[in-house]
Amino acid sequence: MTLWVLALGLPLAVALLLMVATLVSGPRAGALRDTVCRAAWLATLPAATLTLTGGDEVVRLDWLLLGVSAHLDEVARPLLALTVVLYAVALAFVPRSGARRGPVLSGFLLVCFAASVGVVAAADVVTFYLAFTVMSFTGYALVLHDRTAGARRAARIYMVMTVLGESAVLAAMALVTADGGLVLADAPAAVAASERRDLIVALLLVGFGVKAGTAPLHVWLPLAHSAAPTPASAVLSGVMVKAGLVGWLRFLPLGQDASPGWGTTFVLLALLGGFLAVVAGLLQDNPKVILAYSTISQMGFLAVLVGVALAEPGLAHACVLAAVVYAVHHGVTKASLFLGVQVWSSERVPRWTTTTVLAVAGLSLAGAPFTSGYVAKYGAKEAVGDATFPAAGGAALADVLPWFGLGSTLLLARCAVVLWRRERKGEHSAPVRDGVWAASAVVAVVPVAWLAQRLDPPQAVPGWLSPGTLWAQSWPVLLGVALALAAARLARRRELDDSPLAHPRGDVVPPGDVVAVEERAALAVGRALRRAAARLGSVTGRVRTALAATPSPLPALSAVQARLGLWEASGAVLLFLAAAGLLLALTGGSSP
Amino acid sequence: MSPASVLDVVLAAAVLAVALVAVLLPSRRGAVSAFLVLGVVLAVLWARLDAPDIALAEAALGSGVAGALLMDTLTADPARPGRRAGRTAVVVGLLAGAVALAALTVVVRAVPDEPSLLPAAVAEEIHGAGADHAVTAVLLNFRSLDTLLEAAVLVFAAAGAGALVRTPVRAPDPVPAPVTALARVLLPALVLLGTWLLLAGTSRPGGAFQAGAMFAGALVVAFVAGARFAASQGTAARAWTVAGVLAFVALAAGTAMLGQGWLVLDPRWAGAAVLTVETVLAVSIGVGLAQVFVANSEARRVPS
Amino acid sequence: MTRLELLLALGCAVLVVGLVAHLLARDLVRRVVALNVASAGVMIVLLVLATRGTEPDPVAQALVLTGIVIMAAITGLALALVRRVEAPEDEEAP
Amino acid sequence: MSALLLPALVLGPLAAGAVAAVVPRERGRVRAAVGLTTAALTALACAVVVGGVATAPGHEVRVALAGWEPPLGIVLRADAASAALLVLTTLVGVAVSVTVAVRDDAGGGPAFWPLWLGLWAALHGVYVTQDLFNAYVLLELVTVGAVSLVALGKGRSAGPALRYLFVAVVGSLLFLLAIALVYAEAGTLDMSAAAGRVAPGPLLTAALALTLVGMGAKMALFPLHSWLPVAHPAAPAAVSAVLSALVVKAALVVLWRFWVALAPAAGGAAHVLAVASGVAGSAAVLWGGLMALRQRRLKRIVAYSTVTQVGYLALVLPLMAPGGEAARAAWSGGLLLVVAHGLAKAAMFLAAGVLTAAYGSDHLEDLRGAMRHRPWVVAALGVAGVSLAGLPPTLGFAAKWQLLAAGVESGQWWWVAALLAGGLLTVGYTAVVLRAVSAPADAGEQAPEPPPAAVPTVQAAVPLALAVAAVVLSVLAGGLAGLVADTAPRGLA
Repeated sequence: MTLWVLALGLPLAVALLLMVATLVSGPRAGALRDTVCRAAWLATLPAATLTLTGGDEVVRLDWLLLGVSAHLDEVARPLLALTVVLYAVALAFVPRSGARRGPVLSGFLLVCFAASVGVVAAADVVTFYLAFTVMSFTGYALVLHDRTAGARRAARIYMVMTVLGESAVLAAMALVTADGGLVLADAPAAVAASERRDLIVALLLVGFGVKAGTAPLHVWLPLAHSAAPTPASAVLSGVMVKAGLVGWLRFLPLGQDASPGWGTTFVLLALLGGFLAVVAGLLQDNPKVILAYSTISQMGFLAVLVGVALAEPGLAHACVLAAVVYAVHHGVTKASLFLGVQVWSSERVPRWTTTTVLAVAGLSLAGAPFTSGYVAKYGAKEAVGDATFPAAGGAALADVLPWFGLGSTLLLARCAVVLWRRERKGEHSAPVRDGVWAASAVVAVVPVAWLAQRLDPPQAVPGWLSPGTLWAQSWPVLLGVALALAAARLARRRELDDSPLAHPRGDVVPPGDVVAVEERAALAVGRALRRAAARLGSVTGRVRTALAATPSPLPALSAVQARLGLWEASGAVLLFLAAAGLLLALTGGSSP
Repeated sequence: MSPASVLDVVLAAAVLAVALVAVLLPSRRGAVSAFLVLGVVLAVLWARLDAPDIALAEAALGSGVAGALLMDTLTADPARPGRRAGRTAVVVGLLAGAVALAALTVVVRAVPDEPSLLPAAVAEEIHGAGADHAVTAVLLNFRSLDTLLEAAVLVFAAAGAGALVRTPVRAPDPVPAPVTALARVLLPALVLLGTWLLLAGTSRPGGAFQAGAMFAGALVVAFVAGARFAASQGTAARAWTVAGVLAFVALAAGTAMLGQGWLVLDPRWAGAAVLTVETVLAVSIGVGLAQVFVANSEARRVPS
Repeated sequence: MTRLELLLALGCAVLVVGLVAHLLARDLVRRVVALNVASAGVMIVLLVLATRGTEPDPVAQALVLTGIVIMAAITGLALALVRRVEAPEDEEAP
Repeated sequence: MSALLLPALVLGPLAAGAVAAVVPRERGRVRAAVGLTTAALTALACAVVVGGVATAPGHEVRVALAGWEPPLGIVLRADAASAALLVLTTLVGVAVSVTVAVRDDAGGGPAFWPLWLGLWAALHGVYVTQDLFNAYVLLELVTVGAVSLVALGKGRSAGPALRYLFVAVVGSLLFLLAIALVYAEAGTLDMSAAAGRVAPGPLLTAALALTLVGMGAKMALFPLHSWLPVAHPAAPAAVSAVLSALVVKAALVVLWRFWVALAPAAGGAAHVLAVASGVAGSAAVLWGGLMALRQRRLKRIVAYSTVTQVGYLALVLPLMAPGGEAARAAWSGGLLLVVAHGLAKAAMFLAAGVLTAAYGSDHLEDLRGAMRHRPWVVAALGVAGVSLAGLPPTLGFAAKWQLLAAGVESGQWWWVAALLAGGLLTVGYTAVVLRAVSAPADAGEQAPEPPPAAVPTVQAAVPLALAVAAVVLSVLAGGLAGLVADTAPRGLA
């Protein structure tokens, strides 16, 4: 109990301290700010202790909010560990990230950390939603942090998507609660038994799909991840997108009864996003955008596991555990890569060290032997078993999954090319922190393998020296490297110098791909509305001038309001309503 | 209940006709004059309905003070031709009004023709209530909170109207001699009438509100005649305005302190308490209404 | 038609006439007059209700008395506002 | 003790208001001193009464005034719902009093004090009265106070004030007719006594319809809302806060009490009217939200947001209709929402007042750079907006959650959709405001960032305190909701 209060309270208290210190001016407040900012990562220690030693029982606080409860189960504990490690490292990276107003960034990261802990550890619907929403909206502050034009646009799009997703999640939560799923442990069964099962699943797909970057709801992700300061990008990609996965695992009727239709839908969207993201990502020239597209692709991989669990109740448990292991692997690796961009671009770490670390992390993401990816991908393949796509029978999914590795390899190769060309500024870096960063990238395989074996039932772990497995896991990487080398040779040819495909600058497909189209569409709709209203206005004359003065897509409404606002118009409305009510008294009131 | 007599029908027709005239006349002056006539016709109707208290109050307040206020508005500004109302709205409003009226007329036919619980309860408890006249007993004992709050409405309306005056108040410009002479006759008559209404109120129709209206009338007459004291918006005038409410609250708090409970009047001294509160209230209402009038009178004399 | 029905109908009619005129009129003073007419309508209804027994209902009469005073106060406030609205523009400027 | 103090909640501020009216206008400091003292004493008395309600058996404190029980006399009764409203009124009242005491411009000058204290007294009365006619008188007192306060605003505030007065009086007259109809049938004016003496029929239905329309006009329920976006911004800053946070709720409380007492007896007709209220509420949510998005002035945005929130509150009637668990959730959700909205809206209007005083305008374009120069104030706007949108961890979320639960529980989908859509729109216009105040100075044209005028620190801190209160109170939302739900009406037909 005390540990829980500390785990959540300490980060929030430090965040509050940082915020207040920011509002107060003066040199002493400034010094305090910087000190606290440098030591902010220590605030994650209680949660770390909790991960290692406690949380077995359900903790309940009925008076707090609408009743709060938390519990660490087999899904929560590994993800909590991931959360703690990534936030601690990210917080340690803040002081040298080059981000302005570092203390503010640390403050928001700490709030986000507390909320993330809440998301994975929540034991009831209200707590989950509370934490999920706080995390989402704090994310807005992280994306907006630099306040550049790009950050503003990214934040706006993030906000629109988040609010849409949030509404879907809220509706789903209300339905789940009404159907008796207030406690998360009961939620999947409640959803499975609900009359509104399809509606709930649809809302969950949309609501959490926004967070998990499921196509076509992924548009905010490449923009937000590249706009946010690098430490924030690391947690966005490493932890926050996993909140969508947690939501699915907690609420979808996995392991209850088969929903082949929804399973197929999940898998279809997952594969679509997983592979199209590779294409879109290859055409970018910003390493953070490329890594973001890689995240979309990898989240597709996870969504495949969820889809299979939906379609085949027998495989559900294995798939859930595989998803957890994979989430841990991806979180650590992707965060290392993002932080690597910061180390590479702005810090004075020997180049070969950085290169090695990044290479290992990249190979790990692609699933090369002896990395964490090797373990996670193998486990996922085994968990999927002989499930097919579509669920009625078709291609075996186990044969499809390795192609994700190819996609990852290509994306990372592209990322390496882009990164290699970057200018470097030499700033001092912190050796201890760098050590942790390098270790998390290079030896992530140890905890991931340990986790896979410790789960109940233990996950299948690949034979470390079995030639068959080694080959099965390496060919996508090798093929990817070969393709990348070939492409590099091809691109060096003179006649392709001007080709935007050979030397992409992120303008063929802009970051956020379809969002640009959608934005244009929204603008066009706005213009059309305005034109229509103007045409309406030319009939009555005056409205047009009002429109010219206030550019907004809602002028027609205002005209109605102006009419309604006239004294006798509102008077007539009132009389009309009174008459209607009295008529009701005559007709409906007499029958008892 | 008895069927409607010819007199009832005629009276009803007269009331409706005057009401229609009051709202239909396009000029301000016509509307206000018709409204004053409506007050007279209504007073007759009240008398016919066994409500002499209301008749007195209507005569004094409804058409007296409100009429004076409205007339004063007329002398201030000629009616301004406003924009014409939108035709659609007017048609819809009229139609809806007709429908509402038809429906309402049918609805009220369901009113049961039997007395409510309360007259019997009042008759039972009136001994020791501090007033023999039932209406006064209701106002100052059974439902004294209503009366207190209503006095408060007057106080705050006066304060609100007073806040709109942004220049020092002064008496109106020199008044013609006949007005002063008339005032000299009217003033004592109104004060006497008010005092009588006040004292009579405990046992027969009359009471604080009717008396207060008379006092207000006296003050208005004095103001129009140019008397300085009537134009005052100084501390003394404001103190008199709030005195009724404060006295009432003091009584309430006093009974609460003495352990009887808020506003609980002991039959032994209820009569004295009622008369005292009524007296303060009457003066207070008189000054308060006059304040509203003065505030109104002054609001237009703001130099431009 | 009984007297009760006739006079209740009269009260409703006066109320509706006043309301319609109030809600559709443009001139502010006429609006105030119409509001007073409407209020008189409600008072008629209450007082007619008071005549239902052998003795007049003192409570209903007290309510009407209270209502009339409140209406007078509101009329005073409304007219003060009317004058302010119609005052010359310049002295309203902040 | 709390029974002894209950009438004092009404009569105390009333007498203080009368005393303040006697103090000459030139002695503004004295008036402010009277006001502040009264605020402190009222807060104390409120605390005692609320404590009494919480500990009393059946969560109710009851006083028969003048010693007369119904049907003859008037009863004041404080229940859990009254307690919630008293807490809200105390918080907002003290905040407003402090704001005006620090800078009397915020209240429109020394005339503010008597009117505000009288209004405060009347609000307390509305929360606790059990008598129909008494409620009418109290509503008129509220109207007189509120209208006079609006007229204290700078510029052309008399027109909006007059319009507000007209609408309020029309609403009162309709309500008075409804009272007459109830009295005609039940023979008593006490709400709970009347409840047992009415039968389904045209009289009761007409009374409910008239009350709905009348109170709808007074609380600016769509489509009778047009006076509000004119009147609320015209008032001085502190007055706008009171109007939006509290005065609108007075009519709402009367409507709810009337409905809870009498609608169960009316049968199906009451259900039809409740649905009509829900339809109007849903329309209000969308209309108010869209209009708020369209405004370019901060105070107008906040005013239209009130239209939206009144729409939410109108949804409570249909949500309560099926009775049972849903009615409990709807009742407690509605009351929490009243408190949440009151705190948030008061914070927003007071913050808007500070920004207007600092920048000399409330046009969004003129508020550029406010995020940097007035971070506390902008933080208040942001937190209040989050609470209005019903996002956790705020009281607004707790309220919305209860309403959602009521909607789902009773299978009334359409209202749930309105609740969710309103949340989206609220986030939208809050974001518009925040984007405007966070815009750097050189956004758009080259005009230099306007230098803000100095504003007392206390005044800037008050809105933030109110907004934070909405977050802090949410911590206790579970307990509050339970307390309120325990005394929820048994459900309506």
